[in-house]
Amino acid sequence: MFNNEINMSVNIAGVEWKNPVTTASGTFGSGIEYSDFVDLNALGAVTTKGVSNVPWEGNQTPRIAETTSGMLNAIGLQNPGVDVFIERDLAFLKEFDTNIIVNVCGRTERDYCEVVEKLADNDVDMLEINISCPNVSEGGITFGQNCDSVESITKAVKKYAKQPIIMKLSPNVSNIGDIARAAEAGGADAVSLINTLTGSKIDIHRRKFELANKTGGLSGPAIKPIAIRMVYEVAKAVNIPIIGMGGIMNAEDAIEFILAGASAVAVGTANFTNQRATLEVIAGIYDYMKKYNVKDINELIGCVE
Amino acid sequence: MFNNEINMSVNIAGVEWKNPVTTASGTFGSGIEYSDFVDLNALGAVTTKGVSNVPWEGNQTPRIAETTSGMLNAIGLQNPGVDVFIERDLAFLKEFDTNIIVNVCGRTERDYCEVVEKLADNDVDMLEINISCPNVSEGGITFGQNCDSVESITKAVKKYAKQPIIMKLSPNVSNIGDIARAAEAGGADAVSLINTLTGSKIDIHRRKFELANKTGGLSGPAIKPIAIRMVYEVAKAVNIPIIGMGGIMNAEDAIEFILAGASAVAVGTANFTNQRATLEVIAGIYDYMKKYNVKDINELIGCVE
Amino acid sequence: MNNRRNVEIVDIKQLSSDVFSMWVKDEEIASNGKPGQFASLYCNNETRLLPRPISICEINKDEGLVRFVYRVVGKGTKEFSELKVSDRINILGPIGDGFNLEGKNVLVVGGGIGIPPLLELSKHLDGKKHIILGYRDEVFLDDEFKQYGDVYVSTEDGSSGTKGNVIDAIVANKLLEDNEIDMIFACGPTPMLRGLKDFANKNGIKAQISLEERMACGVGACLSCVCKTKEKDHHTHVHNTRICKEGPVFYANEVEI
Amino acid sequence: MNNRRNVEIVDIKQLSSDVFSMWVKDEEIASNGKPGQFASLYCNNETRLLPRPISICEINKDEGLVRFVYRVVGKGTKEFSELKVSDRINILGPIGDGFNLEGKNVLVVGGGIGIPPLLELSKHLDGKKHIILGYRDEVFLDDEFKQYGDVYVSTEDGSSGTKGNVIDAIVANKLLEDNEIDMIFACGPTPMLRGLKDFANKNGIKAQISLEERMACGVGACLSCVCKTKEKDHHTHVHNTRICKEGPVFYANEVEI
Ligand SMILES: Cc1cc2nc3c(=O)[nH]c(=O)nc-3n(C[C@H](O)[C@H](O)[C@H](O)COP(=O)(O)OP(=O)(O)OC[C@H]3O[C@@H](n4cnc5c(N)ncnc54)[C@H](O)[C@@H]3O)c2cc1C
Ligand SMILES: Cc1cc2nc3c(=O)[nH]c(=O)nc-3n(C[C@H](O)[C@H](O)[C@H](O)COP(=O)(O)OP(=O)(O)OC[C@H]3O[C@@H](n4cnc5c(N)ncnc54)[C@H](O)[C@@H]3O)c2cc1C
Ligand SMILES: Cc1cc2nc3c(=O)[nH]c(=O)nc-3n(C[C@H](O)[C@H](O)[C@H](O)COP(=O)(O)O)c2cc1C
Ligand SMILES: Cc1cc2nc3c(=O)[nH]c(=O)nc-3n(C[C@H](O)[C@H](O)[C@H](O)COP(=O)(O)O)c2cc1C
Ligand code: FES
Ligand code: FES
Repeated sequence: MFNNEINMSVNIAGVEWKNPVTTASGTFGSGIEYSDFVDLNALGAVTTKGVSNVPWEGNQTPRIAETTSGMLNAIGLQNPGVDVFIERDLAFLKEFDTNIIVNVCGRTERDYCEVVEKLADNDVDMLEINISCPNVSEGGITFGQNCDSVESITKAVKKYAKQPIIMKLSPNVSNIGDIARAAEAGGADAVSLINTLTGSKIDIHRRKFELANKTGGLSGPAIKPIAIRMVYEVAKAVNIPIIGMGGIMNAEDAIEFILAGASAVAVGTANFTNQRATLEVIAGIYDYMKKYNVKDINELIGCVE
Repeated sequence: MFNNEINMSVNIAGVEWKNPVTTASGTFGSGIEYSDFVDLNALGAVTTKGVSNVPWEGNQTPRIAETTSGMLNAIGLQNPGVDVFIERDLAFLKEFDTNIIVNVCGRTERDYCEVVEKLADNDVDMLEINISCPNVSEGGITFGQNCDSVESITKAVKKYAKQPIIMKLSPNVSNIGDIARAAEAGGADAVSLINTLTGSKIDIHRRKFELANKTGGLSGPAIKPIAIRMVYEVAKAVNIPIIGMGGIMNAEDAIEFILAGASAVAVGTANFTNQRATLEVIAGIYDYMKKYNVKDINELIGCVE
Repeated sequence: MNNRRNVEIVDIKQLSSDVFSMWVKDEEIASNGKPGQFASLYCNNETRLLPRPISICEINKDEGLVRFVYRVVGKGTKEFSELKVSDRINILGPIGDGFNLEGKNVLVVGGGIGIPPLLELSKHLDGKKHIILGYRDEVFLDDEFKQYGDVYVSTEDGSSGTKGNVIDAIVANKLLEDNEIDMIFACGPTPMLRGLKDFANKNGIKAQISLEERMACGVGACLSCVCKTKEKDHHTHVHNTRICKEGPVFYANEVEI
Repeated sequence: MNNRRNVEIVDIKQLSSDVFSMWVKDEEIASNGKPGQFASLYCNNETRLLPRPISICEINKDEGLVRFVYRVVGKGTKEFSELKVSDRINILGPIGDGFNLEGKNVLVVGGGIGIPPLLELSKHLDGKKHIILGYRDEVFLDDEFKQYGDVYVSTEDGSSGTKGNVIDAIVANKLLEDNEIDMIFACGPTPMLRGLKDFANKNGIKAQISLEERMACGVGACLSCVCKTKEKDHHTHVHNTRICKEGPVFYANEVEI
């Protein structure tokens, strides 16, 4: 399908991706379930659901609610813990010719470091540190809203990491550029954004919150304009590569992120609507490059005027 | 149409509204244009477009762009200045049996105070101070993202104001509760939220921003979940009344805001899609109260569980 | 399971004031679907991103047709109710793990919109079937069950059959006394399932129940649709199991409801 | 102007590879619409909130019909192109201030999708009409103009009429030399209008031009659709005028384009 004249590969912090498309953490499991629909070898990288040092139960249900052109989730980072993850999920993913990005979560700095340390000598290409989950009472977003804590947690995980570190930023901040600069100062090799925006929904008939957790994270096409703006601001603020996400439903959306300054993109909520969304995004970027005679995807990164 | 057994009137900082519905600033002009479609006497209040001390030219065009279930605007607060406003717009509005809320903008604290002072002895019921416009380089949002500046500008305008002051808050902040507390500490009589979220959109074919201003403010149903969450957080943080807005398209949406803690609501972008949206919201709230046998709208405020 | 596909509606009918029946042409589910499994139905209205899980009500293998019966409870099901013959809809399925076809003398118990999946089930069960259908007021689909077993109806308002709930109907009709029931199959609102779980336990009968939860992915990836479990779940390694993957049907004693 | 209303499509046809013609039943515009005015057309797809401004192309007063001719350039116009007879669409109008019907010997100049509004205009103008229609390549609507005046076509690729733009066609056909032109009416892309404004100035002819800008409210309230003006605008009190209210038609010398 792909013409060799067109280069879609990007280099993210020293890691070569065959194309700039990955999955957004938490929307694709560890790829196992989606491998019925998607040839994982076709993806630039697979980004896994958040993994913690021990198994997490997650939040009460209902954990999701639909909103206009978006959705709220408050899964609460349920996961089987890093040991099961390495044994089962990583073993599965290793069989594919794609990069593996493990999303890491924790309640304390120590938690994060423990996971990072355990993954250090495993077959993992990059680590994405989730300091932006709005759905847990400790950890997550509490690290991500303040420049000092972003810098210090970045430094902390960098001590243990053998893979490049992507800091995943929260959009629930006054100045995303400052936060990105703090991550860069802490030694981040890349940043990814945006995580979800904290939101809520009320059932007016029962007069109750739709989510057991009351609030959740808003994702989907509704938030794309905010994500584009933030990627653009971060691209001006830092020199490390950006993985852009937030509402990407198709190739046009992905290209918008790339033009705004993202070196790669992640497809999230779209997987729920269309299981093959990642593949369609890759094919659509290719078609766009062909149409406009762009020989190298790197020419497009951040070239908006 | 309305049964006397059902009370829809609310008291916002000492001002009695016949119902809890107003217009969101900037989406309804000064009511003149919409008076072809809407009997202004039916509204709880009319909130005007931002008014500054001198005429403002606003931004270059294109000033708007459509997004998925939302829109971006970067009007840049074009307005004829407070003197023309008093002479023409206020003279028009005074003829109606509704409350008049004048939205005030400025580049400096002095600018705001000048407008507030000029309006002090005019027939205006409330003043809404816009410290959250994302589309002007000075003033606007620069005041609204920091607790200290929110408190100090609130104090400053309170010195000149003879009407109750509503501080209009920006959602582009890490902690909206803190900002609301700062407004309350400064002497605000009420707060309104949310103003627009800063966003952007890129035309991938021309590789240019869709807005001349590059970024704009995102409004419409896309942002409602964020607005609901913020109203809920602010309701927990302060004791002054809240005017809620952000994506209200119909009565169900308005009721969600009221249940989250808003004492009144404003209809914005919806006016562009349906000129009579305000009236339909009022009628729909009435129907809801009737259906659930709610005798007084005040019973609904903040009663989500 | 195949990719999401755009299928044609070949028949759509209203069964009660808010319940609709729709037949679509889909070889995939018609060939591979099992009683108790469901499909993800997608809205044509683009503001609604998430699939609506709807159970397989009936399959016509020969003609490659699948039937869904659904109640209008919100915007998505409202949209589905307005579809017309030859309109198209996106679907994914068959999804999940359905009923195990076991038992020689069984109760098939449905409540409200939990009744439709039991129709295909009733076709496939061997042995004696006592079918108990509980409604609030308006009854639907009950006639179609009669060819597969003895049908007992309960209504909350007493307008048809036993006044009360499905357990009241079981008791009133002495179904346990007169039969050696060895399995209960149930689908319906959670309070009903909770009651039946207790009832089954008290009477020492095994029960298979079909659960509901909001779903985002429908394929086991997002962990939105979990239910608490008694033992640690083999997949999640916590006390949570995925309804869309390990369910929607579980043995009553495996799950906390 | 009446409220937004849901009107029926009575005819829809494709005029060229991307231009469509649609007649709708709407007494309001049919009775009160004037050449150069437009309507706000709303999308049925709920993800798109803003109206699409589309000019009145023709009015059939007797039957209460209005015609819109539009080019598919994005998602909204794509949606409109897929509408079928008896489908419905929400519209608001007539909006704005149209052409002033003046001049004894006039040029009516349209470029591309700026051509449609000139059809209703041509019907109403008295005096001699020289109608110049400029296209990139594919021509449309030109035949329908012939009953109202002399039609001259230009195409960028030279496939019909004069090769070049509308000014080339005016020059090539010696329209200024052979006539005492006292007014130019124009609608089309901004570069064309800019060229015509210069051309009109150079030749000392007055011109009315119809402008475009993105619109949110379409009723004069939001100030999204402004155009820079030479003098302070009477309404806005700055050098900006509202295209949806004071326009879309302006005397060329009043506006900065
Ligand atoms: C495995 C399974 C099988 C089902 N089978 C049937 C069936 O055969 N017939 C039928 O009428 N209904 C069935 N349901 C319930 C059906 O999925 C919901 O009624 C439907 O999703 C409501 O959609 P809505 O847009 O009308 O409601 P809304 O309330 O507007 O939906 C908002 C969101 O909540 C979700 N949601 C709302 N109610 C439920 C619910 N009860 N269960 C799961 N998600 C929900 C929707 O999918 C949507 O994402 C089943 C549910 C599950 C989990
Ligand atoms: C007064 C006026 C009269 C017009 N008359 C006609 C006509 O008779 N026939 C015709 O084909 N077109 C006409 N246009 C242009 C037409 O409005 C746009 O082509 C149309 O809005 C594009 O919508 P879309 O969803 O297909 O494009 P998209 O690019 O997807 O639209 C995105 C947004 O930008 C706006 N937009 C995009 N292009 C334009 C434009 N050129 N002018 C104004 N808004 C735009 C849309 O309304 C929408 O809000 C007119 C424009 C104006 C201002
Ligand atoms: C159901 C769900 C679960 C998520 N889980 C995680 C997670 O575990 N770790 C994380 O960093 N982000 C998580 N996210 C955030 C996404 O990775 C992504 O940043 C966000 O959804 C925006 O992208 P989208 O709009 O394309 O979905 C989750 C999002 C959703 C919808
Ligand atoms: C075109 C436009 C112009 C606006 N102008 C102003 C303004 O002058 N002052 C202000 O405080 N808010 C302004 N706003 C913000 C709205 O008042 C409101 O806070 C926001 O749009 C969210 O509500 P909505 O989603 O219902 O539109 C404007 C919004 C729009 C869309
Ligand atoms: S719906 Fe995603 S895991 Fe079940
Ligand atoms: S479109 Fe709102 S003022 Fe013209």
